[in-house]
Amino acid sequence: QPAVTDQYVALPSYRVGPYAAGGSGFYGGIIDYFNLVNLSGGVNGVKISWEECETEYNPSRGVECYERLKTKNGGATLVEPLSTGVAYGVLDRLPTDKIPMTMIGYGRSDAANGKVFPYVFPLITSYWNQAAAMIKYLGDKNGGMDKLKGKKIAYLYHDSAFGKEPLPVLDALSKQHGFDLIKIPVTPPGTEQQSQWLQIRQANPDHVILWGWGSMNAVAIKTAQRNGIPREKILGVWWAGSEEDTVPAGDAAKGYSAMTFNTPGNYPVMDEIHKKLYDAGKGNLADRTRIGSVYHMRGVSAAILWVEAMRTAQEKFGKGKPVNGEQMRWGLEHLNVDEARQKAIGAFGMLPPVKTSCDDHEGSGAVKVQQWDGKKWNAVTPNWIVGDKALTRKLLEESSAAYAAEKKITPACAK
Amino acid sequence: MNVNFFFEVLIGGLLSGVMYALVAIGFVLIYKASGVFNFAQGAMVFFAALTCVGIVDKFGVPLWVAIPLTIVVMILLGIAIERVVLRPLVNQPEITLFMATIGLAFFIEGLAQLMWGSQVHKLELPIEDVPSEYLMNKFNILVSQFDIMAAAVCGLLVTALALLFSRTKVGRALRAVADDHQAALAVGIPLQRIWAVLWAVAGLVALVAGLLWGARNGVQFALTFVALKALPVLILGGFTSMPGAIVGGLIIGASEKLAEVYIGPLVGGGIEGWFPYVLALMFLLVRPEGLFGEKIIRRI
Amino acid sequence: MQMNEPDTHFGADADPDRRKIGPVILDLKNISLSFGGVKALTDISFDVKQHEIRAIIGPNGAGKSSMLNVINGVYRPQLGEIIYRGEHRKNMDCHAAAKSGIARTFQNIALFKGMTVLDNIMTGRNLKMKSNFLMQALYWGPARREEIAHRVKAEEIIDFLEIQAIRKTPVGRLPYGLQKRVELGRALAAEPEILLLDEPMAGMNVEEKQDMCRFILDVNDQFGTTIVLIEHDMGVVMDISDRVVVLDYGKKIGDGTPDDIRCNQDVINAYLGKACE
Amino acid sequence: MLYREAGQFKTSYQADSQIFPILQDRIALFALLMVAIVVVPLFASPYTLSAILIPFLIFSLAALGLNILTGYAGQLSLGTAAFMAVGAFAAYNFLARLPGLPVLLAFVLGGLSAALVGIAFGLPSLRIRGFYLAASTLATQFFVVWCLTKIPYLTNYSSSGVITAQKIVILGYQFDTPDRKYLLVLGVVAVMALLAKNMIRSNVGRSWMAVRDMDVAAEVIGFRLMRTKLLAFAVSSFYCGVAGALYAYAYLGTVEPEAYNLDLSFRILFMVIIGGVGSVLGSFLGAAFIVLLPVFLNIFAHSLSLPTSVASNLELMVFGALIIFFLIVEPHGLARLWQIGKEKLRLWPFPH
Amino acid sequence: MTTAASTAAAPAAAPYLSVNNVEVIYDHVILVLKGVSLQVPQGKIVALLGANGAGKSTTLKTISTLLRGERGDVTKGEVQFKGERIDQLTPNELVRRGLSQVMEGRHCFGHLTIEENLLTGAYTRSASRAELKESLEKVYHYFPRLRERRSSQAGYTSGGEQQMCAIGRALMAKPSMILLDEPSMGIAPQIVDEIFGIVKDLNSKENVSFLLAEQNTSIALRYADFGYILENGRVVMEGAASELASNEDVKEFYLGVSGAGRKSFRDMKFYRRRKRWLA
Ligand SMILES: Nc1ncnc2c1ncn2[C@@H]1O[C@H](COP(=O)(O)OP(=O)(O)OP(=O)(O)O)[C@@H](O)[C@H]1O
Ligand SMILES: Nc1ncnc2c1ncn2[C@@H]1O[C@H](COP(=O)(O)OP(=O)(O)OP(=O)(O)O)[C@@H](O)[C@H]1O
Ligand SMILES: [Mg+2]
Ligand SMILES: [Mg+2]
Repeated sequence: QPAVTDQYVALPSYRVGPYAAGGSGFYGGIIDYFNLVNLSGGVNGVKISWEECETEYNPSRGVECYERLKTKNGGATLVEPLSTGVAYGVLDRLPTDKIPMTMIGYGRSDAANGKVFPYVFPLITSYWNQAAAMIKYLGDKNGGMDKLKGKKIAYLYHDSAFGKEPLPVLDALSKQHGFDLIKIPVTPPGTEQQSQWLQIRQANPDHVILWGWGSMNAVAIKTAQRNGIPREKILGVWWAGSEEDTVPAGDAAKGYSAMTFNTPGNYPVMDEIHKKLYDAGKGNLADRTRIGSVYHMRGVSAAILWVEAMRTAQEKFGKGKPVNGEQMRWGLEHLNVDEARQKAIGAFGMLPPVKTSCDDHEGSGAVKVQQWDGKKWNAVTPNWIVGDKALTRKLLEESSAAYAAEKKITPACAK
Repeated sequence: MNVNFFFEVLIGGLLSGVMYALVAIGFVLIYKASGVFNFAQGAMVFFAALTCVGIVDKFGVPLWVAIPLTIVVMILLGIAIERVVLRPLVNQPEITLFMATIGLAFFIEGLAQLMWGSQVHKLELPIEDVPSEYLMNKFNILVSQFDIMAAAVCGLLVTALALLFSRTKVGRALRAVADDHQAALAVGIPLQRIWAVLWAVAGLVALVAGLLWGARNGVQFALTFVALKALPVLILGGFTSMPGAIVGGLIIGASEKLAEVYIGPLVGGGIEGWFPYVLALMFLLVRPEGLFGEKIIRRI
Repeated sequence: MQMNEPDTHFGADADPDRRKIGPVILDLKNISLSFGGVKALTDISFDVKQHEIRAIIGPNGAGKSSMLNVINGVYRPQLGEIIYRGEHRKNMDCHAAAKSGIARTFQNIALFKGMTVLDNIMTGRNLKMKSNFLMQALYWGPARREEIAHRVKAEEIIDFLEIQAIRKTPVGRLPYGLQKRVELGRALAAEPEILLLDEPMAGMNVEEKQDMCRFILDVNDQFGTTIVLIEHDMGVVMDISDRVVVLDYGKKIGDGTPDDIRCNQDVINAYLGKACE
Repeated sequence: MLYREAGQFKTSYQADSQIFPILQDRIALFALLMVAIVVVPLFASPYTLSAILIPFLIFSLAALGLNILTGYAGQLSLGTAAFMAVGAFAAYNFLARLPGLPVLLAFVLGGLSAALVGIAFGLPSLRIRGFYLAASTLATQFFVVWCLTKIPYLTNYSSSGVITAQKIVILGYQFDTPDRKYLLVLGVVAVMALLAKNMIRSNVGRSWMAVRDMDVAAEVIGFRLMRTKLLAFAVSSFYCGVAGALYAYAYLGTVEPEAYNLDLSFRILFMVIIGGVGSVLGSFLGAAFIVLLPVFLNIFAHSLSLPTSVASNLELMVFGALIIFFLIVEPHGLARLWQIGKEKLRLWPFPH
Repeated sequence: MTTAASTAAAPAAAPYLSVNNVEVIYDHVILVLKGVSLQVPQGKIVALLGANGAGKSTTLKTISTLLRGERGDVTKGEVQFKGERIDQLTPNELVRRGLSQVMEGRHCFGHLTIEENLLTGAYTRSASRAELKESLEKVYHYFPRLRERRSSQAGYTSGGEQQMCAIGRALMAKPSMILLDEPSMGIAPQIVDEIFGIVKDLNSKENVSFLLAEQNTSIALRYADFGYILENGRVVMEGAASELASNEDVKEFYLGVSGAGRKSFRDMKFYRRRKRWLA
């Protein structure tokens, strides 16, 4: 067998179907950053290679893609499906295959517990921390958490595992802070939401949390406008906070805000991608206007963390040669992308500082709020917001313990 | 219970129903004229809308130039579908044709995204989707002016197509085709030509639906899903009736909204996904061919 | 496949004396049936005796097929009464009729187009099958024995009707005439007491009609099966039937032996067209 | 090697009503089974086993279930995935709540639960026909998935409604590696396919086909429409339910109700149509086609080194075009093509 | 379009319709026609006879190009109508050129009323309302039963009524050549006579040519000028109708009369083994 010279990453991606817009931006960002790293010689001289496989966001095709990609090029050392269904489908296979998977901003929140899920990395932030941060933000906006008492918050959600994931956190916080949580589900794909928004109008809440995905978001914003609900009241989840969600809503989206774990803006690394790749015709996105869009930047951020993990792992296991899956896992578990490191990469402030450990595969939990001005997203919170982490930690312990019991796993840190 | 709110829900529902009907009309058109249950109608709606905004975005022409261009594209598409898909499948069982249209749906979806990319677009029609001031002030009822226009367009389309079917020789021929392809050919009905025209017309109906839905929800892949909303409308109204599409739309729209608002909270909400189907099913149990559908002849 | 003599398997012990016309087995009284405004049958009464061949004739749209449909429960008459084997019924229900030994063929062939000839004939035996679907799924023991036993019966019918060569052909592909024959086979498979035949010889040439007549007569002879027959070929009707009912516009205009009918002026006017020689 | 049946005389009807009356076919089938049981687990890569063969077998089973309903009994259904979901979630619940329950029994119970649901949703078929029925089966699809997301009991109160399939242990033997899972699935599928074939060649099967081809005539002959149709729904749902359980247990592992969405229903329907409506073999061929085609297209598109989004869209178009192409070439599906091939082979070297 | 009634002047050379050595395969494997050739001269009635499954319907469908919809392929041979090849044309074009077919098994449009069925028959004609009315009247005159049932859906009419409807529908196109597939099937005897009367009528008055596949051999040969006998996908005998009618074999197998005159159906004691012209 020829010696492996590349650092090979498996990308079960999706570029067709209902979620194609998000998929193409995200994977485009990843590939752009990889290309950029390779242009400058790779990670300590190790080139990154990758292979894509179309999953159509479909679990069974995703699993097939994973199985196909994982053995290529001497074995995949990292995988990122950007789909909850696919991620669940491969979750059980990871420890046997010894391939770490990141779930950047989606999937099971309790997977941040590295003792139970050694190969799963919900990097940067999870749904639970996001939900907690949202409430924190709303509290701050009202002038303190105590001001939330008696307020009404409508929770409009994608009626699926994704939309139900934050409910334990929201329920706990509503009890704790005394606000009313009005839960309104939207049946996927959510192309019609008239009745939901009428209900919201009827309830007249102080805030609306929009926990949507895909086409549901634009429809929500449009329907809000049609029903005369100020967009300023609406706060979206980060899967409802991209250009793909606001552009189709047109003017209706002006004033709408959403969570994000990237600060919108310009960064040296993005400039480089622009210059070195797109100007040379090597960019991955077909449409140049999408460079630096939310999904694109999210992809770049994911790739940055991976490359940092490679670097970290190489430092331990030997510079200048690719690491295997187990070593990559170690790298991901010992990430420390602090501000200094971000500056060096040219992405200072683009994402929150990330520091992982065996206990905390998430590494941050910090988010920002951004607002759409009709043309682009602008950050409205200067600092990263972190919600009630004690609460989410408690939930995390409980839930992962239950999983461990069900699966007969003895929680322990991997060596 | 707040009466005003009730009426808002009701009216909102009725108008949503009209939007469903708009898509359902395309189905009825094809079904009534060829016995084909055209699953690609949703894809055609998407294709039409995306082509239209794609032309606007790519070539920077105004909408009123893009629309005629799209019409040409839709006509060509209709002709191509007849030529490539339907002609070789004449006289095949309904289910075969149905499956072919599913294949067609995939093809069209792929084609649309290949031509215009997978990103989402906005589509601004001259009429804005905001509550009508007049109705707000006069009756204190919230109705989007956009919806009112959509309703008018839909009414117009249905009337025109219903007249086509009931008053013309072509209409009669189309119904004959739906009954028996072979016999229709034998009496000299130019099946091929008629189908090409018909699919072109269905393409235009899809364009209208696509523009209205696109302006409402943005032009994106999810437009293909509106077909799912149109199905209960279709079975309730009857596959073969134009007016049925409208009446079915109104019933489905209104009742699904009322159910979501008044029953939904009791059972955890999100019942809009299945409620219309169950409702339509109830109607079907009483009238197995929908409210206005042609009676299915079962005889030996 | 060996060539068998025409009537080996299928009841070789033909006994000419068995063909005795018995008592009335089916009595129809004052049947009226209408569809919306269309009166298909108006106040029709006639009877069918055991073992006889009873023909129903009449112009197109007279109500002949509707009459058969009433007898085996496809249509429910608005008025009237059916007495079958001494039991009074307002109307039949399909399943009960089949169960009590009424089988039939249809004017517009109603075979199961996607199935083979053999399977079609086997469906005729369904009422005689006892094993449940679980046993059939296992295809073991009694279920298997039963299946084979019925298969033997079906093969006898296939031999009898001389359709061995096509037993594995899907019926949809057969020419019209053969389909008619298969349909007769399916009805025979039920070993019926009364066989209702709706234009069994349409679309056949003389030779084939002769075959068909032979089959019908044999069935009637050997098993004493009562036969109710609709046919437009007067040669056939006059030759093989014992008694004939004539319908016209849903009304009965004649009833009697072929010879009576041939010379009945009403019947000549309405249907036959030419006077008896 | 000649494919001839000349010289093979049947001396009994029993021999003639065998599943494979021709000797060569029996040999081929036996060889195939041997390969599947012995050779494949030895030589196939884990990828082939766990990403191709396992889903292929599971989908074949589901397609077989749908084929019983749609192909044999003539009731077009778009709610297959819902029955699969019922099977999976029921099996999960039985296992979670009755510790010590044998896994295979749990699958059977899952299948039975699906059968019950199938009967309930099959009731309208007594009145509604054709596409009206097909469209109404979507009610099943949406309603079942809705129930699974809404009723926490069904997901054992998992907060996000996701279930994690328990380990498969049969008589103390763990089925955790791809080859073991493969053998388990193969066993289940082979047995169920045999049962299906038996049903189809006996009276139940004929009753289904009769109802499919002409329900009025079937009634006149003495079949009970209600019993026949509901039995078809029950058996079909049972098959789908077991397939759904296998899908969760032997393939995906962790599943959300959304995994059993309309998309899946359609994929199963494709398998049936492409493979051959009303053919057991067709269910397998169709499943193979639908599982393998995207893989081939994907690999092929990659070898052309097109930009990925172009490749993905082309893939979709080719998929659609191929469906149409197959329907045009042979509306009765791959199974029929296979049969025509065999018939030609039988006549070979003569053209007719 | 009424052509001159004088048929005598027409040149006997070029046949109006000719089928040359046609071979047809169903479903890629079932060979049904094995080289069938036949001619229909202008203004003549030609009968196509043969047992069940001989391939009569298939021949007619080949001519009217309706075979494609039934997965049949013409693998050899050609069909000419009025001197032009027609095997690649659409059925619609054929009807336009004056060739109509009455299909076997009725094939009425079940959801259309009888009258609508008839009107669709005139689809290819650009006739005025009055002309249509006149044609309708003509059909109703031929088949009074249809007039009574004019407004019921064809799917609910009796078998014979549907058959009349199918024939009437073909007449509505005013064709110059009609392919009739078993027109007498399921029709009461006096109407059968009537139908053949109509055939003769159209033939002599309007010079319409006919190719008719018919099982009722005696009546077919009585009205036809010429006949072909098909067995197993081959033409085994052809000749003037009168010639055929007096042929011993034809008499025995198609007319049911043997030496001693017509035999009663009841007296057929043995199943008859069909004599084949070809082994
Ligand atoms: N669609 C089809 N597929 C396969 N075989 C067919 C098909 N249609 C007809 N055949 C076969 O072709 C042969 C000729 O059939 P055709 O219908 O032409 O006979 P026919 O002479 O009209 O007989 P009939 O007098 O019974 O109508 C038959 O053996 C029949 O089985
Ligand atoms: N289901 C029905 N609905 C409406 N009308 C019907 C129905 N069935 C039969 N009819 C009408 O009743 C009359 C009698 O029909 P039937 O089929 O019994 O005639 P028939 O004597 O069998 O004629 P044929 O010899 O033409 O077959 C016809 O005029 C027919 O149109
Ligand atoms: Mg009749
Ligand atoms: Mg024929």
